[in-house]
Order: sequence, then C-alpha cells, then structure tokens
Amino acid sequence: MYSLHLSAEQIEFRDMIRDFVAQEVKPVAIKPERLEPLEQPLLTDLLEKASSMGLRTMALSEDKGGAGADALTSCIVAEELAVGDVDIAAVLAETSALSHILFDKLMSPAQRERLLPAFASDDRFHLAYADREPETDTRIGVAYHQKRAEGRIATKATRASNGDWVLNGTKSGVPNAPVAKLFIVSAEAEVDGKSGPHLFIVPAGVPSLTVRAMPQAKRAFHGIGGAVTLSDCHVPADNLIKGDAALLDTVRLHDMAINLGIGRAAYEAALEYSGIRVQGGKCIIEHQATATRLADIVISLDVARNTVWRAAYASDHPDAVSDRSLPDLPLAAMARVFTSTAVYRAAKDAAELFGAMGVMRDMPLQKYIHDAFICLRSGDGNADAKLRIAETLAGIRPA
Amino acid sequence: MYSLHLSAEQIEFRDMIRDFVAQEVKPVAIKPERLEPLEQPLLTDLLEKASSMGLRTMALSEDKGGAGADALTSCIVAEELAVGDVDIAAVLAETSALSHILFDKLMSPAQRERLLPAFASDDRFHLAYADREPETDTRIGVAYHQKRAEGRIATKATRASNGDWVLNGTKSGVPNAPVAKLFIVSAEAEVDGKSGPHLFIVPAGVPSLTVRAMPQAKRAFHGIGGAVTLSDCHVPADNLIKGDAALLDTVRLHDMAINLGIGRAAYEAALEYSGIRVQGGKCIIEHQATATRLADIVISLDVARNTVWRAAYASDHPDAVSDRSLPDLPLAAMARVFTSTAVYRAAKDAAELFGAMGVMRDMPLQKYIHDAFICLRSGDGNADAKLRIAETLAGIRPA
Amino acid sequence: MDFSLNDEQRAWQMKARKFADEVLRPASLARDRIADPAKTIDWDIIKQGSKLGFRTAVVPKEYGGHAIDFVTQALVMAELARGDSAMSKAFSQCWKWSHLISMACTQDQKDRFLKPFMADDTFVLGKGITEPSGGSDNRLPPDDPKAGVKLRAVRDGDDWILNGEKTFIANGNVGKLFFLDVRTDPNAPLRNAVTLFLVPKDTPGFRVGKVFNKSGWRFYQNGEMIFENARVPHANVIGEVNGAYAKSTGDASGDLFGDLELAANALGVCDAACEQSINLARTATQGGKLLKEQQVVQLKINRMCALTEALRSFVMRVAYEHDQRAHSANAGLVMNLATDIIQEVAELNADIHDSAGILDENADKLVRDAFIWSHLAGDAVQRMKVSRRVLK
Amino acid sequence: MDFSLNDEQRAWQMKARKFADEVLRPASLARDRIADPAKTIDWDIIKQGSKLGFRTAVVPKEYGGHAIDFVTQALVMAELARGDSAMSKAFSQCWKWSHLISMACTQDQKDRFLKPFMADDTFVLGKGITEPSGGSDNRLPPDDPKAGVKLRAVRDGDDWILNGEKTFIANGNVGKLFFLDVRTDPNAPLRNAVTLFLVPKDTPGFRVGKVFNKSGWRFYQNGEMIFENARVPHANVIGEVNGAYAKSTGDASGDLFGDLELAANALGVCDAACEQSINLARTATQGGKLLKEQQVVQLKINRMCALTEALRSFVMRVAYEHDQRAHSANAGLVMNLATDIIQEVAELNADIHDSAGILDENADKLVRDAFIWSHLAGDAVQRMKVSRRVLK
Repeated sequence: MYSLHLSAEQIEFRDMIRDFVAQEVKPVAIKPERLEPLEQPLLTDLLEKASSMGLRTMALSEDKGGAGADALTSCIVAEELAVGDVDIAAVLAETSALSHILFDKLMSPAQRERLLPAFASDDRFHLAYADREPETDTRIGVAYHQKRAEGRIATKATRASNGDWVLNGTKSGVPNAPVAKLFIVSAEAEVDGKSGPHLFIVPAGVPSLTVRAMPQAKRAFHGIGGAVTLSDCHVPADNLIKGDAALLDTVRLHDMAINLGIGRAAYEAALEYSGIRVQGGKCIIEHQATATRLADIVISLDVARNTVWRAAYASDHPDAVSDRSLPDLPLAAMARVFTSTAVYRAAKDAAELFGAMGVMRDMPLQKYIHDAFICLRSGDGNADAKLRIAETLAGIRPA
Repeated sequence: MYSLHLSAEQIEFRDMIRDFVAQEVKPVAIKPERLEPLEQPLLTDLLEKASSMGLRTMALSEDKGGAGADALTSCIVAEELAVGDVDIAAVLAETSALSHILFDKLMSPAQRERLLPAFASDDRFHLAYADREPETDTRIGVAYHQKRAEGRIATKATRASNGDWVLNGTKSGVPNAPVAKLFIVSAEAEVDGKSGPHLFIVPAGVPSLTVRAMPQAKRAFHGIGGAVTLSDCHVPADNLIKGDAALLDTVRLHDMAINLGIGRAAYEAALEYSGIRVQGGKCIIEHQATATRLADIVISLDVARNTVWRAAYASDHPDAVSDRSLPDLPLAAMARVFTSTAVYRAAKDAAELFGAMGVMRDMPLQKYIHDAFICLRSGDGNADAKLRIAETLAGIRPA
Repeated sequence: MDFSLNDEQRAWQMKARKFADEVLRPASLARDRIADPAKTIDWDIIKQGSKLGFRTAVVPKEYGGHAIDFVTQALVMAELARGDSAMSKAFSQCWKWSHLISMACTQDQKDRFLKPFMADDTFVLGKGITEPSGGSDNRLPPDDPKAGVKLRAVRDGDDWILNGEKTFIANGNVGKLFFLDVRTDPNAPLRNAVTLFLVPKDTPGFRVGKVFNKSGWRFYQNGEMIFENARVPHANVIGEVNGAYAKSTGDASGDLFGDLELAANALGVCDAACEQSINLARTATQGGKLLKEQQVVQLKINRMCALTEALRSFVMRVAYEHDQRAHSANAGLVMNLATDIIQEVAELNADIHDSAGILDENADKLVRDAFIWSHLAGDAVQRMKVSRRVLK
Repeated sequence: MDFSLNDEQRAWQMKARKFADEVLRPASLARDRIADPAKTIDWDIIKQGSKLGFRTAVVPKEYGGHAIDFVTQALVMAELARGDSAMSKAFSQCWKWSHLISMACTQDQKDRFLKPFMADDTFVLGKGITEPSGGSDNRLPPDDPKAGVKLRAVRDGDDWILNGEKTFIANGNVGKLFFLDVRTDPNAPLRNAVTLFLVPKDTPGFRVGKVFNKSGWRFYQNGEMIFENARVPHANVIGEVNGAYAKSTGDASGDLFGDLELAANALGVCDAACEQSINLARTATQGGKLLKEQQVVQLKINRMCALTEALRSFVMRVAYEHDQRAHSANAGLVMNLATDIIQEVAELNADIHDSAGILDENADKLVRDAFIWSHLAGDAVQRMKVSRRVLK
C-alpha cells in the first residue's frame, strides 16, 4: 500500500543528523575561510566524528556492522549532511554506498573475512571505485539512437608467475581517491580463458598505486577526488571480484540528495534573511516580490526531493516497477535532470535576495551557487541525460 | 513505512479505466467536431456509462453504496478519464468528491436517509457546491501578509413562518450546476440566535432555483458550470447542514489530476507521432532536438504526477504531516502551481512537434493547450497561490 | 547610428496606426469568433486597406506601387499587427510578390500578372511550399531525392502538367495567383530539383481542397491546393528550371522577407499585449487599490516591456540591414527569437488579466495568435537552420 | 534609421577591440585567479588603457578629454568587456565623472578635480550610495525619514563633518576621488535629505575598511569606506544641499549612464561567450564528429546568438536615444533585461563546454561575472523601479 510515512528510525536519524549539522558542522562550515570555491581541506575531524556516528557504514548490512540503511534513508542522511558540508556528505555517502555493494554483494566470503574487519573498525577507512579513464567518452552525443560500441578499458590486469594480478593503467576523476584505503578497480583481464572487463580489489598505501588529488576547481562532483595510477601494481589472485560488476553502474542517488542539501542550505538562509532584512519599512518577506521568489524556491526544492526519494525507493524496490506501481522509466536520471536544474535556479534566486552579499566569497550564498553548479555539470551533463531518457522512451533500453 | 506500491485494486481500477478510455471515450473525444474550444455538449451517454461503472460515487464510503476510494485513488481515476475527456472526468470527480464529504461527513443521519437513496440509485444524479458569488474576491493580492477581513456572503437564508429556510442570492461559476440534482449552498443565516455562514441542501428542479449555464469560453475549470440564482427558494428546516463547513474548503485535488491527464494525452500523441513522422530520412524521435523535447515533457509530467499524488496522500493522511514524514507546507497548492505550469509547457512543446497540425482545431493538440491553459488560470491563479504559500513560509522558520 | 524615421516612414507608420485603430482592432474579435474557417476574411477590410496602399506597398513605383523600404515595411506590419496580427499578415503576404517580381520575373510575367494585381483591390497572393508529407525537409533539404517536394511537373510542349498537392497554404483558397515550388526532377536532391511556378487561380486542373481551421490567425486563411493534370505554361516559370532553391538564397528570396515579416508582426502583437496590460494595471483595482501598485504586476509588466523593446530594436536593425542588402543570420535569429518573445509576452498579458479575475477574450486571442509562431518561425528545424549559418 | 557607425565611432571600437584582444583577454584569467581581493587590480593595465584614452574618454574636449558620445561609449564598453568584463568596468567607472562634471559641477570644482584626474593615469573614481543598512531603499526611496542613507554630514562653518560608512563601493579602496550621497537632513524623507559631495581620498577622517571578496568581477575592487569626523569643505558640494535626488533624474544622473553601462558591458560578455561556444563547436569533436553537427549544440548556439544580437540592438538604440537626450524607460529596461540575457548566455556557454567534457575556466569565469548583474542591474527592486516609470 502506498504510504509516505517515514519510519520512526528514519525520522530519528534525520533529527540526529540535523542536530549534529546545526551544532557541529554548520558553525565550522560557514566560517568565511571555508566558503571560497578554492582549495579547501576536507574537515577531517568532523568527517571522523560523523563516521563514528555510523554514517560511513550506514548502508552496510547490520550483521556486518552497518545500519542496513536503504537508498531512501541514505538519501535523507546525505541531504541533511550536505546542508552542513557537501564534501563530508559526499565522502561518507560514497563509502557507505560502496560498502554495501562491496561487502554485502560483490565479495566472496573469503574476501569479506579478509577485508571487512579493517574497514569496519577504522573510522578513517574509505572506499573508492576507480573506473573512469582519462580518454573514456561515456556520452551518447552523436551516437544518440544508434548502436554504440562497447566501452573499452585501457587499464589491464595480467597474471604474474606467482598467480598475482598485475595492474597497469590510469583512472581519472575517482571520487574518494585521496582518502580511500581500498579501491575497486576495473581492468581488462583474461579470466577463465576469456578477455573482458573485471573488477579488482586494490589496497591503498602501496608504492605501485599512486593517487594525485584533483584540484577542486576541476571537480565535477562533491567530496574529494583524484587520479589513480597503477604501475605494475601486484594484488593477490584472490583480489579478483567474481560478483556482478553491473551493481556498480547504478546512478549515484546520493549525489542528488547532496544537491538537495545545497538547495536547502540556500533556501534556509534566504528564508531567515527575508524575515530580518528591512526594505521600505517592512521585512522583505512582506513584499510580494520576495514572497513569489521564496514560493518558487520552496516549490522546486520540495518537488525535487519528492522525485529523488521516489527514485531511491525504486532502486530499493524494483518490484514496484514490475508490478506497475511505478512507471518503467529511468527515474533516477529524470530525478537528476530535474533536481540539478531546480537547485541551481533556487540557489541563484536565494542569493539574489541577499543583494551584494550574495556574491561575496566570505558569505555562503555564492558557495551554494557554485556547489549547485558542480551538480549541474556532474556526470555527462543534463543534455546527455535527456538523450538517454529519450532512448528509453523510444524503446531503446540500455543493456 | 514509506512505500510507493499501489494496491492491486488501484492498479486494476486504473487498467479498467484506461481500457474504457481507449475503447470508448477516445474514439468519440478525438472526433474533429469535438476538438473545437467552443461550446461542446457534454458527452452524456459516456458520462452515464462511467457513472454506471461506479465512478460517480467512487469516493462515497462502501456502506453507503460507493467504493470508498481515497484521494489518491480518485486522482488516479480522474487522470485516466481526463486522458480521454476532461469534462467527463471533471463532472464525475466533482460529484464523487462531494458525495463523500456530504453523505459521509456533513449530513445528519436523518438527512442522509432522506437524500441518499435517490442519489445512489440514479446514474444521472450529480452534486454541486454553490459557494462563490459574483462580487467575491478571494484573492490575497494587495492584502498579502496583512490581516484580511472575513469573507462576507451576500446570499441570505431567513426563516419562514412555517419553519422553512428561505434562500435569496446568486452564486456564480458553480461547477456541475447545469447537471446537478442537489446543491449545497452557502448562505448567511441566523442559527441559534447567532448570525454567520451556513450550508443548506437545496434540490434542483424547483422554479425558485434557476441555473444559467456558463459559456465554455468563460470557464476557469473543466466540466460544466453555471450561475445559480435563488429567489425566495424554500427548503425544509432540516435542510440546514450542521456539520463542519470547512470540510468543503479543501483544495480540489482532482483538478490537478485532470490537468495531468491533459498532459498525458499531449505526451502520448507526441510520442506516437515522433515515431511515425519522418524528417531528413529519419523518424523525428531519432533526432536530438525531438529527443530533448520529449525528455523534457516526460520529466515534467512524471515529476508533477508524483507531486500530485503526494498532496493526495497528505490529504488522506494528515498524521503523515504531524509525525513529520511530510513537511508542514501547503502541499496541494504547491502541487497545483507546479503541475499547471508544467503541463501547459508540456502541451505546447508536444504541439510544436506536430508543426502546422499543432494549431488546427480539428486536431487534438491545440485542444490540449487550451485545456491546460484553463488549468493554469483556474482558482485565483498561480501568482496568488504563491503569495499564499509564502504566507505559510513566513510562519514556519527553520531552526 | 540613427534610430529616427524619415518623414515618409513616419507617414506610413501613422497611416497604418490609424487604420489599425479605426478599422482592424474594432473588427478583430468578431472575425476571430466566426466558427467557419472559410468565412473569417472580410473583403471590405482588404479593400479599404488596399486603397490605402497596404496591399501594394512594396510594388515598384514604375508599376504604380509605393516601393516602401524594409524599415517602412517593418513599421507598417507592426502597426497593423497591433490591430490584428492575422489582418496584418493578410496584407504583408502580398508583399513577397513585389520582392519576387522586381528581382526575378521577366517583363512578360510582370505585364501579365502585376497589372491585374494592381487593378483589383481583392487580388491577393500565395506561395505554396508545404505538402502533406511535411514542410521541414523543404527548409533544411536533405540529400535524399525522395525527401521533400512531391508536387510534380512534367513538361508537355510549351506547358507543364502538374500533379500533386500543397497543404496549409496561406491564402490557398482565396488567392488569385500563387508561387509554387514544384518538383521538376524526380531523381535529384531537392536543391537541384525544384522549379518556381506562377499559377493563377483559374488554372484548369487546380482546385481548392479543405480550408484549415486554425486556433489562431483566423482571419488569415489557409487551404489545401489540389492539382490534377493542371496545365501551366512554361512562360510561368520563374528563373531557371530546377533553380528555385538556388534563387532563394539571394535577394529574390521570399524567406529573407519572411523572417522579418514574422518578427515585425510579432512586435505588433507584443505592443498590443503591453498596451492591454498597462491599461488594465492603471485602471483595474483589487482590494481597493490599482493593480499597478502590486509588485507581482510590476514585475510582469517590466518583463513584457523589456522583451518588447528588445524585439523592436532587433526588428528595426534587421529592417535597416535589409535595406542595406547586408545579409546575415540576423533575420533568422530575430524570427526565431520573436517566437519566444511573442509567446511569453502574450502569456504574461493573459496572466495579468487572469490574476485580476478578468477573462479577457482579446488577451486570449493574442495567446492563440502567438502560438502560430511555433511552427512558422520557431520550431527546432528553423532554429537549427539559422544556427548552421552561424556555425558555417 | 541607420545602424552604421561613423568613422570616429568605428575607430574607437577598433582601438578598444585591439586593446581587449592584446592586453585585457590575455591577462583576464590570471587576475581573476588571485585569491587576495585587494591584489587583483593591475595598474599597468589601467595605465595602458588610460594612455589610449579609455579612462578619460568622456571628459569634455576643453579639459583635454575625448567627449565620445553615448554610442561610442557603448561600443567601447562592450569591446573591452569582451576582453574582461571587470576591466571594462574599471575604465567606464571613471566616466560618470565626466557626466557629472560637465552637467553639475562648478568651474572651481572642475579646476580642482578635473585637472589632477586628467594628469594621472592611475586616478580612478568612485561613487558611494550603498551602506551597511542596504541599498534598495536608496533606489526606491520610501517616505520614512529613517529609511535610506545614514552617512551623516553636519555643517561646521565652511566645512561639513561626515560620520558613517559606505559599503560595497566600487573603487572604494583604490579611487582617488569619490562622489558620495550623504544625509544632510535627518528628519526629511530621503528624496529631500541627501546632498552629493566630492570627497578626495586624502580627506582627514576617511579611511578604507575591508576590501570585498567577490565571486565575479574580481579585477574591479569594492571596498568599505569609513568616515569618522571627516571634514569636507562646503565647496565640494555638488548642486544644492539636500538636492542630490532631485538632480539624479536629469541629465546629470549617473544612473542614466549606469543603466547603459551595465547593458553594454553585458553585451561584451555575451559576445565573449558566443565566441567561445562557436569556436568550440567548430573545433571540438565528440564521437568523431564536430560538436557543431549536433542538434542540441545548434539549438543552444541559436539561443545564445539570438539573445546577444537582440541585446546589441537594444543597447545601441538606447545609446542613440541617450545621445538625443530622449529619456524613457528604455535604459532601465535594457539594464534589467541584460541581467537575464548575460546569465542565460554565459550559462549556455558553460553548458556547451560541460557537455563536451571540457571544464573551461574562461567559461566558468563568465558565469561568475554574469551573476554580478543580479544585484547591480536585475533585482526585483530595480525592475519595479523601471516598471513604475512605465506605469506612471
């Protein structure tokens, strides 16, 4: 039965994080020196504190030490964290999502036994999925509605004489790379006599794996990222992952939730300010012009959140699509196009209410616009996402 | 627990109506002579057929002969019907919604016993709520964020010597007026020594109640409407309604569902056509320009539906607001602003794909635009709705 | 840089404004309301306008016309459209003739067709491009010889025999003379396969089919044209056989004019919309105060006026550039943009009326008229065509 | 109607284009990247531009200036902004001076301030309106005497003693002379309570506060100005005491110029954005084909070019109208609309780069620069102010 009630745990979780953000994150995050869109060190103390609250392992199943949170709960949490600090939200969401896919789904029991304890017990242990390569073009673009060639992976894994896998190649734009202690790396390899793409577990901290952090100005995502170079990087034979690699190809729902958090932060600032700032003898919220602007902002954010949550629900419950409760459409991609567009607009509208303060680097509004702009351009961008959506409408389903 | 699964009955109901629309309504509704935005007689045969399927009494509780459908189910049904014919959808939705409020909630047992049998057994028995008056201005407008005077009702009910109520006044823009057999009329009356607004049950078919149908060009809603004039209209003393009149003030959610149906009809026509129409040697859906357009349409309709459904759920489940699963915001008003804007845009975009055919009166696309335009201007309009939303925001400050 | 008008331009503008105020606007809504699409035209209005010179405004002076320049044309079209967009178009539709005749027709053709055109106040013209299989391929011609124009002409002695159909043709049912794109080579790609013909209404084998029932621009009728072994003399070919598309990029191009026409007409509609909203805001009240005191109304009127004045500036610049024969993408750009502007301005006007609680038929008519631009001036194909010129 | 430029206008345009291409653009990104907001200005660029006449372009010829007309001003601002929007503003900010001096200052004031201004290539100017309590009330003054300007001046013999602050003042930290709106009557509504003062940088009691760290227009610095018993001679009052707002509606109004300035500068940014996108579409490939072959890219470039050309047409028309001293709401409208256009065009340019997989710092800079317009040219108050003029 259709129900929009959250569970008591979800609401409690939300309150807890909202409180944590208000009390601990926000006071640090809105310090002028943290608002510049330049290089900003990750707030590692707060990141660790949030980890210790269980947010790093939230999606991991309870029997493995996590909270077994579903995609919806993860989105709720990511949004609340992002209201405080997008980068903390992104790093935690990434590790949490990967921990579930990796430890609950992809790994063999032996792999899990070998690697889970270190991960579960270390608040600074993050995960990263190193897949994209510098020359890869994942866009549809000109190939819209045409057959596309299979993506090729330049990174190679070969067998050493001792049975080890030896990886060579470069991955770029890898979220969490600079803080990850364990990587999942995609590479071309011959397994059981057949060549193809495979996944390998590669621990950080060995000289044959080097990470070069990306300048923040170059990021198309929040958190922290970097390029990963593997130079004759040896990993044990058992570090080959035999599970279904497609599990990693899901749309990153938490990105959208973080996007919502940015919009929320801008909206909350604007709403508060509009009740303080006086113009023509009245608070600006008492003017029709401000009222209309605030209504536009709240509508678009609220509608966007509802759309993101539905995409999250659909990812947790594919049966809701198969029983036709939900439409058989790329709901996550649609949510992303809508949300990123709406939040960018909302952040600009919110900033406009602040006048000149809306463009000052020591004030938060310009940062929200900048953060929303990063979401707008993330992935392959909305123009490409629309082509993908249209292919689905035309009956062309991605494999 | 959050769940977007529809019940088996909801899906079955939807399929049944979708089928009815495809087989019986659409073939009649898209006849060229029915597509002109001029005077169009209501399709009474189909209206009756739909009534006999239970759609007229859908929201009425099961023990009173209805199906006890909640607001969400009513929205699903109204949308599906509106894909076929907006006016049938609107008349049925209006009667159904009123039947629930009137017979399940407002009437005394004695009133119900007297009036329900005739209503329940007659497929042509419709209901109308006659409230708005020609001179009434319900807009916020200049009074935004200021104290507003209580609305005054010009229609008066006085006591006759035999105890009857005698009503005098004129109501305008009453949905369903020309087909209603029973009216709920608001009037100023002295009850128990106190003057104030009250509701009266007034049967149609008496000379002292006259209905003048509104020209369709003047409607700001779908279905059929008219002005109601009461001239010394006598009703028995027991026709005074003692229940809570505020129950009738809820936002008409089915209007939004009908709006979605209009968008669906436009989208479905555009999707079909884009797979047939050839340009430059390819179906137009194979062109990026069309793809982008279709993606925009499907995103906005799908997002709008999700928003309307949530508003419907919230109206059925106020506890979801009080337990903070849903935000304490005017969700229905927000859904209306979003939906009416999105559907109008979607209908125009869909029509553009049809070239010159998109403006021909014997083709459906211009009708969808016209129908969406009516939704855009319904009620007090979106500009006023935004002021209302902002007033709520001004009372809800984030911590 | 000089935005002022010379005396002649100003005189034409004033004449058009007066005609629009006194004749077009008072008749506008009544003609719009007529249900039968074949009965919306009012020949009396055409005659009155013709006597004032609006029908023949662009004919060279040596043939008795007025040879007004592009700037004047833009002014007249905008002023007439302020009264009624479709009526303005009914006059300006005749103007392509003058462009074509002065640039591309032979002396014989001028004698045979221009004289009767000048003599008859109800002689209106049409041009047929679109066919049942569509119009876009004719705007952005692909290489495939099967794409585009299917109306076929086969040479038979001194005549050509035409078979096929044109559809959605403006004045198709009321015009007395038509310019038609006809396929004269079935095997070549469109750009080398089409010939431009002059076809009079009384051509044997030509008949009018249905009259289209448009949601906007109702005064200005569109019809289906059916050719069954219609016989047209070779003497009615304009320019070279198979050369219609080559011609249409030069000065003889009707499209060059058409771009400006749609933009200038849109400007007139925007002027009408602004006028309606400003008048309403100054006179109507809500809650005891004039509408113009409300911020939401002020913001909408600001947007309407800003877009309208931007469009006016761009239209007048393009008209000037046309007079200088300075070809650029600007004519296409202003036409495309006019689509967005006319629709936004007309919708804002309706919105201001709606939120004042006033269902205004005039405001609604402007919205319906404005939607015509979607397929005539601003669909994706037309925008891409202009863009390809920019990106060349 | 004439859109052509005369030789002098063309010469200034070419000089500005060359300076923008050779000096401004190459330095643009490097200055933008400087983290310290007080260190972004490059005095060498100011000097070079000054020697070419850009700083003093509007000073009357009798004082050694060039007295370029508004059309030329618009051309120069747009060309310089094509190189770098903030650098263009750094020059044009000095132009208000010439408007004010020629229209409103006394001969003595002209002698005391114009001569040093002409002599020093690094002499730049500022005008202070906004205060910590806000700027909007100064744009749309309410009747309440408590609203608006709080920087207070009290007469003391031949001097005035100033106390208070101005904030977000362009060139506030680098200018050598300022025009300041100062409250000289604490009890009257704003429009009758403010006097315009000339205040040199070295005025005792005046100091610079913080330098603002803006997200865009970084070259062009804004500062806080603090007045603690600052002593300014009565001889530095411009016009009448309490008469600043009366003046500002006439020819002496800096705002009249300011409206055009922001619109013309936006035009230059749009030109830069179109140029970037068109170059990218012609050279970058995706899936083995040039970007320009993709319909989605074509549609975006169409929109960018159409908006840019509409803005150009409107800007040049307003410049012409200014030269004719034909006052209307157009200057305000073009400024408001420039906000929407510069942002849409800059964002589409970034979008085209993004979807090509190219994170382009120049494209991003244009988006940041464009956002400056939101509060300078296009916030609700500014739009309503213009609208009220239309609705009067």
